[in-house]
Amino acid sequence: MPLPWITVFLPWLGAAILAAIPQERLAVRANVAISALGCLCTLGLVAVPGGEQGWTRIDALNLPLVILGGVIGLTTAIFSAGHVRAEGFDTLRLRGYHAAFQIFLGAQALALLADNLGVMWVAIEIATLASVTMVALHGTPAALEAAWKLFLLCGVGIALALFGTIILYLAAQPFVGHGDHGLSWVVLRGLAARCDPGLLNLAFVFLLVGYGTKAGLVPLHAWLPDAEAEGPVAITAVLSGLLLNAALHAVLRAKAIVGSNPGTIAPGHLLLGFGLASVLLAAFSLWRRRDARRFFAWSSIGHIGLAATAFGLGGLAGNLAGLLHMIGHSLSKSAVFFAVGHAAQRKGSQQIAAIGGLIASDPALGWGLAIAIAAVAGLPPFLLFASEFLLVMEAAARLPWLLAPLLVGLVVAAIAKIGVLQRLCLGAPTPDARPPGPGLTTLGPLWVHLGLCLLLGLGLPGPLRALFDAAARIPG
Amino acid sequence: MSFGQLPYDVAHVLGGAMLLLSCMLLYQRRVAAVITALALQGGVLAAAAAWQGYVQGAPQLFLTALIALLAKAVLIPLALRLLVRRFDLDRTVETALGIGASMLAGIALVALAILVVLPVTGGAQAVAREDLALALSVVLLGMLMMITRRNAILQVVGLMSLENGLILAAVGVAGMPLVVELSTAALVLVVLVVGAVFLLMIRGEFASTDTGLVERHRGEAE
Amino acid sequence: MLRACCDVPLLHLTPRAIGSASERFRTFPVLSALGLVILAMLLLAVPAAYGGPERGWVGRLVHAGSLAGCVGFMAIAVAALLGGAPAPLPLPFGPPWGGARLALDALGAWFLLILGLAGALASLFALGHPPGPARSLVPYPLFLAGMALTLAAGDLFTLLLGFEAMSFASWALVAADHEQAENRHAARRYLGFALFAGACLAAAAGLLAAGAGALDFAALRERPPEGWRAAAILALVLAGAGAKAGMVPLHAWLPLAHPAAPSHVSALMSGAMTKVALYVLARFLFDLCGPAQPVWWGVPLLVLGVAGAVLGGLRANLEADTKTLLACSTIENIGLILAALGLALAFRGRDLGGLATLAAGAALLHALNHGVFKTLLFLAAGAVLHAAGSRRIDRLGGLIHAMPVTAACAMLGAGAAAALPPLSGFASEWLLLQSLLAAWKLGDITLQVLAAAALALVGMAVALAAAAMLRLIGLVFLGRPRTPRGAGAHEVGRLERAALVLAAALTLAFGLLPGALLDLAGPAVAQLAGAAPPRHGLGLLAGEGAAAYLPWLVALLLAACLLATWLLLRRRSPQATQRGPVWNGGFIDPPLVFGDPLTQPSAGGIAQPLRRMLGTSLLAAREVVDMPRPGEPRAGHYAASFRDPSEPFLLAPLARATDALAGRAERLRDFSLRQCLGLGFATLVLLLALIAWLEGG
Amino acid sequence: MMQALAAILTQLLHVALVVLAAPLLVGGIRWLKARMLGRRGASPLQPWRDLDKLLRKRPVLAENASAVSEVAPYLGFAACLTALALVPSFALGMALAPLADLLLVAGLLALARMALALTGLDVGTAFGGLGAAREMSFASFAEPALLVAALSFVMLAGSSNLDQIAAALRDGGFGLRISLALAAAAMLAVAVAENARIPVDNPATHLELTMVHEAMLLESSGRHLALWEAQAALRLTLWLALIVAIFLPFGIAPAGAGPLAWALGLLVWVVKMAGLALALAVFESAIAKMRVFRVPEFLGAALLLALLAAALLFVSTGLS
Repeated sequence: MPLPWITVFLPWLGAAILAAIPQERLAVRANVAISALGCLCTLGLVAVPGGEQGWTRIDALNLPLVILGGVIGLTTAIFSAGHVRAEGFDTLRLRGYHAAFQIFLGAQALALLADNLGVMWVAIEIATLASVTMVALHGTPAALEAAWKLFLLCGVGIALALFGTIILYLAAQPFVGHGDHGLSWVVLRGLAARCDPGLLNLAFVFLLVGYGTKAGLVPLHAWLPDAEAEGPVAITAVLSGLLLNAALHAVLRAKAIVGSNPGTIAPGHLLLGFGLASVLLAAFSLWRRRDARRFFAWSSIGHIGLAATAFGLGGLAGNLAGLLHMIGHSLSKSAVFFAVGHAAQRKGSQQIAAIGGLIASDPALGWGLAIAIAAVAGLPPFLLFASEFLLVMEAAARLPWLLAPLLVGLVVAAIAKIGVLQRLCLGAPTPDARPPGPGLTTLGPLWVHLGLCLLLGLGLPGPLRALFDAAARIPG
Repeated sequence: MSFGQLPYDVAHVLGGAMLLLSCMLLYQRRVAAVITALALQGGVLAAAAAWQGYVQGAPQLFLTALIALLAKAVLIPLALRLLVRRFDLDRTVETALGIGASMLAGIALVALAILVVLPVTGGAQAVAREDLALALSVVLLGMLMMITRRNAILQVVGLMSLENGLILAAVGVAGMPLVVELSTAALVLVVLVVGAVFLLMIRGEFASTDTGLVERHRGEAE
Repeated sequence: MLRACCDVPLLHLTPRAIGSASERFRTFPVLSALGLVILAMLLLAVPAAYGGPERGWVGRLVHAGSLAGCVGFMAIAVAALLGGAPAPLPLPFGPPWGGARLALDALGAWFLLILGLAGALASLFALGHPPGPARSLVPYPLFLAGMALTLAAGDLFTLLLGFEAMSFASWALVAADHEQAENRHAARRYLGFALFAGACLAAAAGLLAAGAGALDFAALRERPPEGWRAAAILALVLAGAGAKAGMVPLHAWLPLAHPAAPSHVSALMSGAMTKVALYVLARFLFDLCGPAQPVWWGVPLLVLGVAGAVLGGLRANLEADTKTLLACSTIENIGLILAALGLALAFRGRDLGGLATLAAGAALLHALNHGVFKTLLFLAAGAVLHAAGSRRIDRLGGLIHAMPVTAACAMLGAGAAAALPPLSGFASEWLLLQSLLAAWKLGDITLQVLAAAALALVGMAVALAAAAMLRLIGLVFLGRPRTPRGAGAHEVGRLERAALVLAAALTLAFGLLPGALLDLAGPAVAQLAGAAPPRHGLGLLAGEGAAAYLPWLVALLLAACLLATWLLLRRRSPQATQRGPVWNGGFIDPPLVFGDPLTQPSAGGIAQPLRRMLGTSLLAAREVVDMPRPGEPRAGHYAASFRDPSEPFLLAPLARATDALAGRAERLRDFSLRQCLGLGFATLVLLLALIAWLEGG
Repeated sequence: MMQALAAILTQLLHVALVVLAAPLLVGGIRWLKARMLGRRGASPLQPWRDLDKLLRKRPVLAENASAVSEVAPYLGFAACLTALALVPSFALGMALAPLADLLLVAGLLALARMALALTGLDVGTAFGGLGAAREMSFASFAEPALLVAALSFVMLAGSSNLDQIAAALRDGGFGLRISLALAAAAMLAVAVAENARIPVDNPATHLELTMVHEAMLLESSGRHLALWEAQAALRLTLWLALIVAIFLPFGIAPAGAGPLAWALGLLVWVVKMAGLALALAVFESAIAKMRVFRVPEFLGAALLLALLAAALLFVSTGLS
């Protein structure tokens, strides 16, 4: 079996095992072990020669995202190991939780690796179902509502995406003949120039609205804040860090196909519009948040919007900025969610007002959170600073009018984030509701993510540079 | 296949029937009648899939047809009826947009679907184009139904109708790979939604099936 | 743009960059040394994070290391000023798409010198202080390193990296004492402005780079922007660098943030960080935008600068907190420097090279002088805070008896801030006034009238600064103690005194030899003015055939007069002085041990004339006097307040707009699930209609 | 060589002259005012006598007075003397002429003002603080007026050096320029304010609520008070000499002229100063002191006059 397949099936196998383990200690360890194996697999993909393996294909665009998924999967599993007990699950739910987590990891890897658009669609559906399960796990009215919202909105979304996929095939059908490779991304991209531009336009609209819903682009974002705020604390990190990436990646693949036909209306501009709307709406919505996890969920919308704007601009630099932004967002935002989740468990509430003075009570956590929020706000020397800088450069060069809304969005959002940073981290500490859990399972992932952000932002290793450079050429 | 030939005519008639049924879904005032129309639409879809399987010589489409027939024409409508009877739901349709207005909107959507597909000429066969317009109309009408009905069951009906449109499009495209897998996966989605509604109603999370009323769990203290 | 960077196979670029970097290490020790010093500063933050017991050595290590680093900065800066600019040095790390590089030309070196001076003084002072908590020790060297990196940047990315790192690190310092709500408020506003500044500068950088297709300064200089692009860059840089420098109307953070930080950090923020922002402004507008910009470019700088000078000077007269007062004085001085820069820009646009060198020299010299004397004053305020336990003027007084050295040094610094000859402030303000007096040569009557008005307002600002400094010195060091705590003050420790004396000595020395300093700054002046400046030697020249200022001669004359008077009087009036009780207008002091503070002039009282004369119209100042009727036993009450115009006219509308927009955005959140679905549906239909329309049309 | 000697000689003569003349000028004005009010008045030599008496008295300082009270009188006096040494009186080309910059003179006066205000605040009495605050506030309005007034003649002379200005205006044949007249009026107003004369302040009053200058000196006595009084006299002389040198430069001996020209210059200077003193006395006798918070309006009017003068010059230079 080729390694990409193992990358997908290993977590699913793990899910089956985890679903059968009733003991909490064992399940938690098994979860970490399986995630670690999965992470190793993704790292191993570097050594696999690029190209097609059955219905999977590794190229420069999905490789970094898959590795990112492996790494964040592992760190989230570690974080989860220290925090799942406080969720108060019974055995059934615990088994469901771990199984859904691994299913989700496998599905998002598949969504990234799939060469066949149909497979990709199925993978995203599985990831959606897994995330619905995880969000609903607590069974509280708020959790159920969040899950229901996620389910229905994303269900409709991916149904539309399927329609887009069908139209895409319809456009290519006269040229491909029969066979499974008719939905292959590479084949479609090669054929796109000959396809009917009208059908491609139609397909792109459906794919954009469909996968855009999953990516949380405004105005299709309504499910995101609640879903990210109501599930178990650990899964928010993967929801925000990985699910959105997988969906945006799908949009990019569609854009690459449609964009390679010169007769289509520029798909980049549509993406740009969605991105800009997300950036602006998120920036202003941040100001009224009282719930810490919802706050950062909204910030995720803003970040995905920025990445979409960058990809919408397109070109090498634009795509590079978008890719870096996705990666930076995943790393730093999940770091924030680790710290916020830990603090929320400890304080017994995820209201911003209930969490305060973390620096005074726990300097390592408080400073880690402060720096992570600063990184999310785009302060140096982290990766998001570099990607936002590159985005602004590119916007100024290509569409100078874009600078005005972009700057408003960036500054307004950043100021709101600083306000929350100070309320969470500074001042006198608020009382703890329960004794703090094991700090290392929070601090380890938190600081590792920050370190990675720093490393990628300023000291990107040479091979990775080449990889990103190649990746930036793919979406066109 | 070209215009005027039997395969085209039959496919066209079946597609048209589906669109008609979609309009009926919008038009009906009683929940039971809506469910019946949905079952009918499922049946027509199964017929369309089977016809395409025959025309294209693709045996896997018969499988699709069978699944559609079983699930959409029989099982799910039955389940919905059970739900309505079990919870003694209000039998009349609660709308957010009047029936007349939603019919008008429906017509506008069909016009839009035709308008969008119209410029698609180069290379694509006329059949596929017509089919696409019909399927697109069904999809849009299904979505319209989802947003203009307050009743959760009717929203599920809308989603199913939407999904019927998808499958119609999928089976209409000659040589579409993975068509069975995809249609099954889409079906799984719908079934799960139905199941979720079922579960939620049993748990009493929906005080009423009006989804407008369950929106108050914001998780953010006011 | 950047396509050029991306097109290079990046994989191969990095090792080569490292290789060439190590080559350059041997050939250009100046930049390599600078890079190493910055690196060492960054590394200092690691031991500073040690939070265990017995932390005294950590503080000493950090501050001693910072001191050494700042001395290194000075040495490097002087070497670069004397030895010419070294070739840019590629760094072994950088952003994901290319390399970063260090460069140090005369302009950067001059500001590095300022940074080194202020940093060394502040570090020396802090060395004598008990170390603060780790949260102020860690960011301190990072703050210094960020500023140095900004000054030593060779491309726009590195510049912004350093700039924002500097903001972030100093935010941590402002928030160091975050248990107090007002400090958190100050920190939040501070970082908000810093983020705004960074965003504006990034946009300006983008517009600059868009024309040139590259980020390094050398390439940018070759393709200066034109037309609307240039105007947009001017506006963005003014907003960005101005917000960080404390330019009116973006100064609202400064009087809050500077006092909130520990005193040696306040000194650094006022003395060095605002200068770094001015450096960025000069770098963009003078250097990278090229010499071909029109005359009117100077006007916004001049207008905003002068407005800031008057506003800052006036506010300094009304504030009741020593460090806030000094922060407002910083606004005033930044305004003066900006006005000088604006004049230089206008002169350069009119091809008046000689006058441009005059104005640019005024700006650079004043930046240096302010960097030193404001550091001195903030350190003195810190010493007072440490010794007498308060920053509020109304809780201090009479400290000259307990803290003679601090008082003497503060008086020298205040004298320089008040532009008294022969101290340093006078020399640079003399240059500024000379260039304003010559501004009529710009020709255009509008500009001439503007310059005449600017002249008047600068004169007013200088006099206001003198009044503010008098108020500071007179109320803090003179008079009688106003509280028991203030009466129990003591002189600060040896190292702190050393820092103060050193700063005072520098203030005096810079005042006496401004010509030599200006000659040292010659290459930087030439870079700004686009013309070679004359050599000044021992004095200052206002140009061919114009006036000259010879401070050492003035000092000599003054000393001679003093000596002569003293000798004469010693013979004519030999009697020793006698001490007697104070005559206080017939008022007898209540029998309190320390006198009653109410019989002394208060901070609000001294401010009263200016508050009434200028404050009511410019700052909406108000006085409320509650006078009991005769026979009524209750105490009278007097309250005065004012409001900075940037609050009601800039910040409040912005806050309202944000809030209104947030409210609008919030309405979307009230959508039910069905409405959310409808939103998605509407989007889909809209897009379909859009493509139908586009394809049909 | 001869020239250098002559320059040094004129400089020394100038210093001696102004030091001697300053108290006389104050006394003279007092005498003139008394005469105009129908009193006999003290002799013009009275200030000299006062100074002599004060020097012989033992100075008393407050218990909590600091070194400032002892040093500031010397500093203020020295600063004023230095400034006065720079303003040409009867001859141009004095040894210190290259130093005689108008801005420096203003700076030295500010130094003296600061010394005085610090003395006012040194012991922490209410009146000292009041006087100091008012003095510094007035300066905030006087300085802009002075600078803008200076702009006019700096434009004409091309330099802010007093020696060069006097030379340029004396030789330049600028005639009776309206802008110069306006600038002169502005300078006079500034001079009145800077010297604490009526209508800005009353040098003779000791009514606490209205006084500015005297309020700061309440704690001074003996030689300290003598120094302050002498400083005030020097300052008045300086301002009158400044106005004479700039606006009435005729008759002044040019650089390098011989003793005969000096004598003539001296004569003319004495006449001009006497005339100005007379004008000041008349002015002070004719009007009343104004309220403290009207002073900004008074100086603001001066500033406007000066701006008008400058604007007229802009127009005329623009036309030519």
